[in-house]
Amino acid sequence: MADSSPVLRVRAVSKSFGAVAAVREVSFDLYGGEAHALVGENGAGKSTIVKMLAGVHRPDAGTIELAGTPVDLSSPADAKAAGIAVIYQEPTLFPDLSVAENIGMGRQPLGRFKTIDRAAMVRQAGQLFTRLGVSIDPNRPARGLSIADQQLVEIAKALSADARVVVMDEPTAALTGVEVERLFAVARSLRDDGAALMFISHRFEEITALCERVTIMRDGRLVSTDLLTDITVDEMVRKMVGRDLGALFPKQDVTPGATALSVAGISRDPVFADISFDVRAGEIVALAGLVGSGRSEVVQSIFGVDPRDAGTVQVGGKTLKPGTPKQAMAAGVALVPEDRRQQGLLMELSIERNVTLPRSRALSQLGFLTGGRERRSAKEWTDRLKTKYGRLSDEVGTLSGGNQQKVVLAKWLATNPKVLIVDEPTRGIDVGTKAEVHRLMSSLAADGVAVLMVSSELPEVLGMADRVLVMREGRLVAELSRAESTEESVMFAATGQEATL
Amino acid sequence: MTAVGLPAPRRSSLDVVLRARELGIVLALAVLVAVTTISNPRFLSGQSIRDILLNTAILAVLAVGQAVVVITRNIDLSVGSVLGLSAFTVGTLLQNNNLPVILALLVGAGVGVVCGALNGVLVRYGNVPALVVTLGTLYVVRGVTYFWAGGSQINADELPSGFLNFGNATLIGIPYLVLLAVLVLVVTGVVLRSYRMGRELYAMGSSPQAARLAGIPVARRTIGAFVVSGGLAGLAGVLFAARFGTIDAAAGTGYELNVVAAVVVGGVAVFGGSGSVWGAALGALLLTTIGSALAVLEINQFWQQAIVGALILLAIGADRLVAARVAASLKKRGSHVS
Amino acid sequence: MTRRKNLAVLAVVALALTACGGTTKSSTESQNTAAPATTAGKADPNAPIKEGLKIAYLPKQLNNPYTDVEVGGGKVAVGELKGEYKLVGPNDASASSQVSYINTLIQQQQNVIVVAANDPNAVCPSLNQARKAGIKVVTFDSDAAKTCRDAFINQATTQGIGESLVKMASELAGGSGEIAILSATPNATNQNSWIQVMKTELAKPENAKLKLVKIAYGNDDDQKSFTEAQGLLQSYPNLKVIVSPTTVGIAAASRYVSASNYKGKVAITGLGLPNQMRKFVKDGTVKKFALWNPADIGYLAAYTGAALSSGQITGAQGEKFKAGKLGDYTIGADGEIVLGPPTEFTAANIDKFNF
Amino acid sequence: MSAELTATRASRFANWNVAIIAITVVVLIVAAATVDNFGTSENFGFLVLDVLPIAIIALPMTLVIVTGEIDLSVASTLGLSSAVMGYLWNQNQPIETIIPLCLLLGAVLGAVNGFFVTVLGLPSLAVTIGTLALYRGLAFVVLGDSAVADFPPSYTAWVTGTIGSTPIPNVLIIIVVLAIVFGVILHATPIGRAVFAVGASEQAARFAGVRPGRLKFWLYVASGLVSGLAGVLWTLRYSSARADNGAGLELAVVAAVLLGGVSIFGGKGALPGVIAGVVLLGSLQNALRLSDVSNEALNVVTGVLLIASVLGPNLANRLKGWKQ
Repeated sequence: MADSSPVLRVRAVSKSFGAVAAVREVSFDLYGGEAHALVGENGAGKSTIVKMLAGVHRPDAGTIELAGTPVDLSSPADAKAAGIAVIYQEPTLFPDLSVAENIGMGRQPLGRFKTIDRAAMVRQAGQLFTRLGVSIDPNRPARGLSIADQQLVEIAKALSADARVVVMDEPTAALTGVEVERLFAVARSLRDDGAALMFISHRFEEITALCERVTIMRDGRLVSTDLLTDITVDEMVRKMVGRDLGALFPKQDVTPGATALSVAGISRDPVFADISFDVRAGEIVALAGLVGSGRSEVVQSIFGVDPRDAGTVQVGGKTLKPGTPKQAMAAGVALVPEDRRQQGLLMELSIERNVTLPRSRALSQLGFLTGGRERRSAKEWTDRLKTKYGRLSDEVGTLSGGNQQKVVLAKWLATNPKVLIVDEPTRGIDVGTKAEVHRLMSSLAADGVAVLMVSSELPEVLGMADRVLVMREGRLVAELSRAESTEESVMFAATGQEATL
Repeated sequence: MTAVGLPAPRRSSLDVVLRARELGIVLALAVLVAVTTISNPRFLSGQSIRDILLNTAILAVLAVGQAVVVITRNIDLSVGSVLGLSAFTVGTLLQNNNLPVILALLVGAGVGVVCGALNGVLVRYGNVPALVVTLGTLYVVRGVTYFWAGGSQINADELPSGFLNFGNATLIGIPYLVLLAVLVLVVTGVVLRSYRMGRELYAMGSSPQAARLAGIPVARRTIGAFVVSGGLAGLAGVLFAARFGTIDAAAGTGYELNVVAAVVVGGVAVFGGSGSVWGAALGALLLTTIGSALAVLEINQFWQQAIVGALILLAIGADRLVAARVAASLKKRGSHVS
Repeated sequence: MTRRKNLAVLAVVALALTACGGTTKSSTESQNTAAPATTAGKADPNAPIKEGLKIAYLPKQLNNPYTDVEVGGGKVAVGELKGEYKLVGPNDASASSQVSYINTLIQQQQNVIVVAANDPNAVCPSLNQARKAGIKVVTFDSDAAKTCRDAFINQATTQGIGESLVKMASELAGGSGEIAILSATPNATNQNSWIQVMKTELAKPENAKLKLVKIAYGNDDDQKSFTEAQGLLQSYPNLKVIVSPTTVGIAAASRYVSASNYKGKVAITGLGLPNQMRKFVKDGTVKKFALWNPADIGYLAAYTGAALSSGQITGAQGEKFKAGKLGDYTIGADGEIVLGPPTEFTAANIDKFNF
Repeated sequence: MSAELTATRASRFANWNVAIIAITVVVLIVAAATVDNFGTSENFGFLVLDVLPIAIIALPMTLVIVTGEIDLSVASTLGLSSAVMGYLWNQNQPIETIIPLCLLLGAVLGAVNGFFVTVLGLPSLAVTIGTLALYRGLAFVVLGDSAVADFPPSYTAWVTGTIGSTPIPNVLIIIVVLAIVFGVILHATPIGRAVFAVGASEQAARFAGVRPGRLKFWLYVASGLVSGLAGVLWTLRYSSARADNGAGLELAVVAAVLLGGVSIFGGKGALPGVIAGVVLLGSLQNALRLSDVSNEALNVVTGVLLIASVLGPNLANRLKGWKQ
């Protein structure tokens, strides 16, 4: 199956960002002709490992060896030259250039006078796509390609570079079942051609379907590397989490009250269509589904930051105009968005400004803000959420992920919402904070707040929700009660097929 | 999109879109020339065409350099000042000094290359936005020129006749200046289109982050783009000196806006990644022709600037519209994996 | 929404004001003309010229060869007068930068400011402020409004220049045909008054066959003048003469024509500097042109300023004073001092002049 | 690493703001001590009049740049306002009507910019380069190359005059009032909070209920309105309405704003720094001219200061990181 000597050895690498040690003395080997999974919770250090292999970050300590020789990957160009290709979760293509150029960039076939032989370049791209069994027009620009197609272009890029090591960072997160199958077929052929594959995913069924070996990380440290034949999924989960799951999800039982949020037939072409559901006061409703199934778009449309083509949204019996977050906020809706860095926070502004921004009008006196009331309010709410920071005037970007998320929560809880929408509330935050956030949601629900939660983490969905709504490809496909919802039932609804778990 | 197989190397849809953009300028140009010629047939006389081409030559050389920088998602506002410094340097050098034209060209371009390298280094290593850097060097370079020139002027009769002839003489009916501009255009156009280096410039402008991850030597390329822009501005300074013969410290003041206008009208997106030097040169030709046509049509010359402004707005508005259209159509045929 | 209302209110207020009537151009004109003459005091023709007078020159802009010759003459005169010479000026020919320089000169307590106004009115308030501070103001080259300077050095009478320009044009055109004017800026004081005289001259019966087809403006910018000359020849194929009453314009037009195939078909004339025009006179592009000696203007301005500052004259009509090598001068109406008749330059005499 | 970087960046802007004010004060003191006639009350008046247009246009420009946009058309708006003022005056309209109309015109021109940038979503740099040419061109169309003078002396005298017998110029009132208005809006109102939020991240601001498009639109209107006012004041100061009034002023305004520590990328900046930047540029120019240093030197100084204002903190930062 695999060669006896590893293609790439990672030897005791460490990497810190400021005071935070992201990766501590991690070692593992990648073998040619083998697919190697890297798993761990968010924040376990997987993406730091990927970035070190990609030449984006340089390890503080430890070495990376390629075919027995230590290499210094100090830039992406070095990694590329060393034969390491990285495929990111969000592909990094040049939207203005043609697909063929994207594949050939830096390695374009040359003709006379060292000019680029375009015909040959297009031909090569075409051959790669034929080999991958996909039909993408090499002449079209990369702009407008679906995420799945962009992934395929990235793989074609790796193929054309004859990469010895191909690292795939959660490539399937945004793909449909069929697309995943196609990707796997391609990955297997890559592996069978002798490349060493590193595959990062949260989905165990994919790991067991594709990989031979798995390395598990937790809190920046290596837990173990095992052959997949030697380890069960349960064992993997235990190693990843390293603790009892139950305590993480302190869900209190609540008798739901009146309908707080009522969504009727909202559509937005082509992202989602005909979505209807209610959330009652005191209820936690999870909106589950694969990434890209339209969950975030639905909640953003409810809140008004995204438009919608049809349908109505009512809060406490009042109909909200589409496209006006201000009105939604006035009606008591709060949205803790999916992407903390881009949507949730103003990273360059102070903690104080971030916490009080949605309420700046309410905090003003005769229309003026002198700072005192904002500071007091910011202090009150950050304290209430036990946020750790130096000064309120520090940039929010200086905080750790967990504390940043607390700032976002403080910002919205301060508006005293009746309907709290949280989109991936615990993404990228440490375990301790995770439990705090869950406790908070639970107690809010107990106080009569209607909570709508979008989450990709199945344990979170199952642990926290009173009801689970499942979306697939822009449509609501299932509604499961707490009793009905299991990993299998949710995944089945989300993927439209029997899970292989 | 069901056919799987080797697509024939045909014209890419990307190219078609770009060509359509340049075709738009050509059409506008044709209409303008036609209307003007009908009203005054002498507009198409040999002398008139020669004059328009001569006037375009300088602007086009600048626009080509600017396009290279804009394609990388930067901007170079210092070109007018660099032109002035180069023109004055060359003028001083040649003052009562019969040096060969080729030397003048090299010195002028050299002055520009130094300025361009300064811009590039500040942008790249100083981490200062190009707009700020080149706004600063616009002042500095102009100030240095004034310092040096101190209000003196170099007159045509002080320059060697060989040099002045270069500004007016022709080869088989085409002025040298125009030939030189075409040469610059073709070389830059070919490098941008058919050399790895050129494609990397587009890649950097299209997605700076992806360019870094793709291992493109971003620092070297950024500085290179500014060096090209500076060098061409320097070259344009020599052309300016040869064409007008009278040089003072104010030469080329305010050119930067015309150049940026030509580039934008020529379809180079201000946020990088698309457009071509052909378009930029056509933009320069269109702007110059408008100027001449207004004079011939006896339209108040005051309208010229307003028309240029309206044209810029029209061009970026149209580009936006076309981009949205193309994006929509691409999206529709994008989902084919089934 | 409230802002929209505010705008509406603003507009209504504006309209209401219109209805009530307000300060309009015609209502202020009567006040403006009645500006008081500030030349108080009496002239003492025998007062000695003071030494160490600070005389500052503020031309339209610095980098203009014609200006350089003018102020060069001034420098010589200030030396003879044992004064302190200073030259300041903007790089762009704008009135607003001139104002800043006038303010600076006031601060520096100059005795005399010799200025060529870029805009006759815009520099006025500052010049009057200078005069209030006891500084004498002499204008040259391009006059400021009469109420804000003490004397104006006129290079030649407007009438004389206009006539001589038409005379040269007529000779070169052979008495009939199309002519065009390439002027400086459309609001240049001198050029406009000369053009006015030219129009009157052209209206006379002996010039009936000369047709003025266009007045183009090169803004005293070399390149602009160059392209304007080019435009003229394109638009008027039968053009016989271009008259350019500005040194920048005539040089640019000559250079264009000498290198184009219009050479020999179109004649250029006007006002030019011998050094700049020598080449074109010798290669036959230009047969003749005219000019006074610009160095003398600066020279005369210095002596005028010194005489004013020393109390010899006040700028009133009829006062006499001596201006070094140029001899005696008498102040004309409105404080104008006329330098003398212009010189005509041809291939025969051009080598005798070096400026 | 990234955490510390941002930490120093936070203090860096505060530092620059203090630094620019300190530099300005030092320059003022040194100039008053060493340059003859710099410290006189008369010169103070000239100084204020000279910086007037830059000072007032820089105020709304600061807000525009803090939102991450730019307005290069301000000087052309000034020119068109001046030209229209001259045209209407020639048409024998009363000055009391002309002035409000010119302000209204400025607001409309700003709204046109705002429309292109916020409704059509076009890049503001390209849009305002376009309107820079368009408005200036229209100014020439309206007034040609001619100048209109003889505005009513009562108005022109007010603009160049001082308050009573004090040496304080009347126009300083306008500068101070506008500076207070824009300073309060930027630093002490919900609008100001939204301005910073939009500049830091338009998307995140939208998620917090801010409407970036509307906000920017009105900022462009304010920028146009103030530029229109600057056109009126310019015309009255020189008693000369011309189409080329204020040409090239946009670069000086942008230079002053950036010098004042406002980030061209948006989200950062403070009005006191900008005012210090304006004063610094103006007093340097004035002092150099009084010392008979040519205008050219000022060009070089402006350019170098501009680059240094961004480069300096960057380099200091890098050096600090390197030492660690």
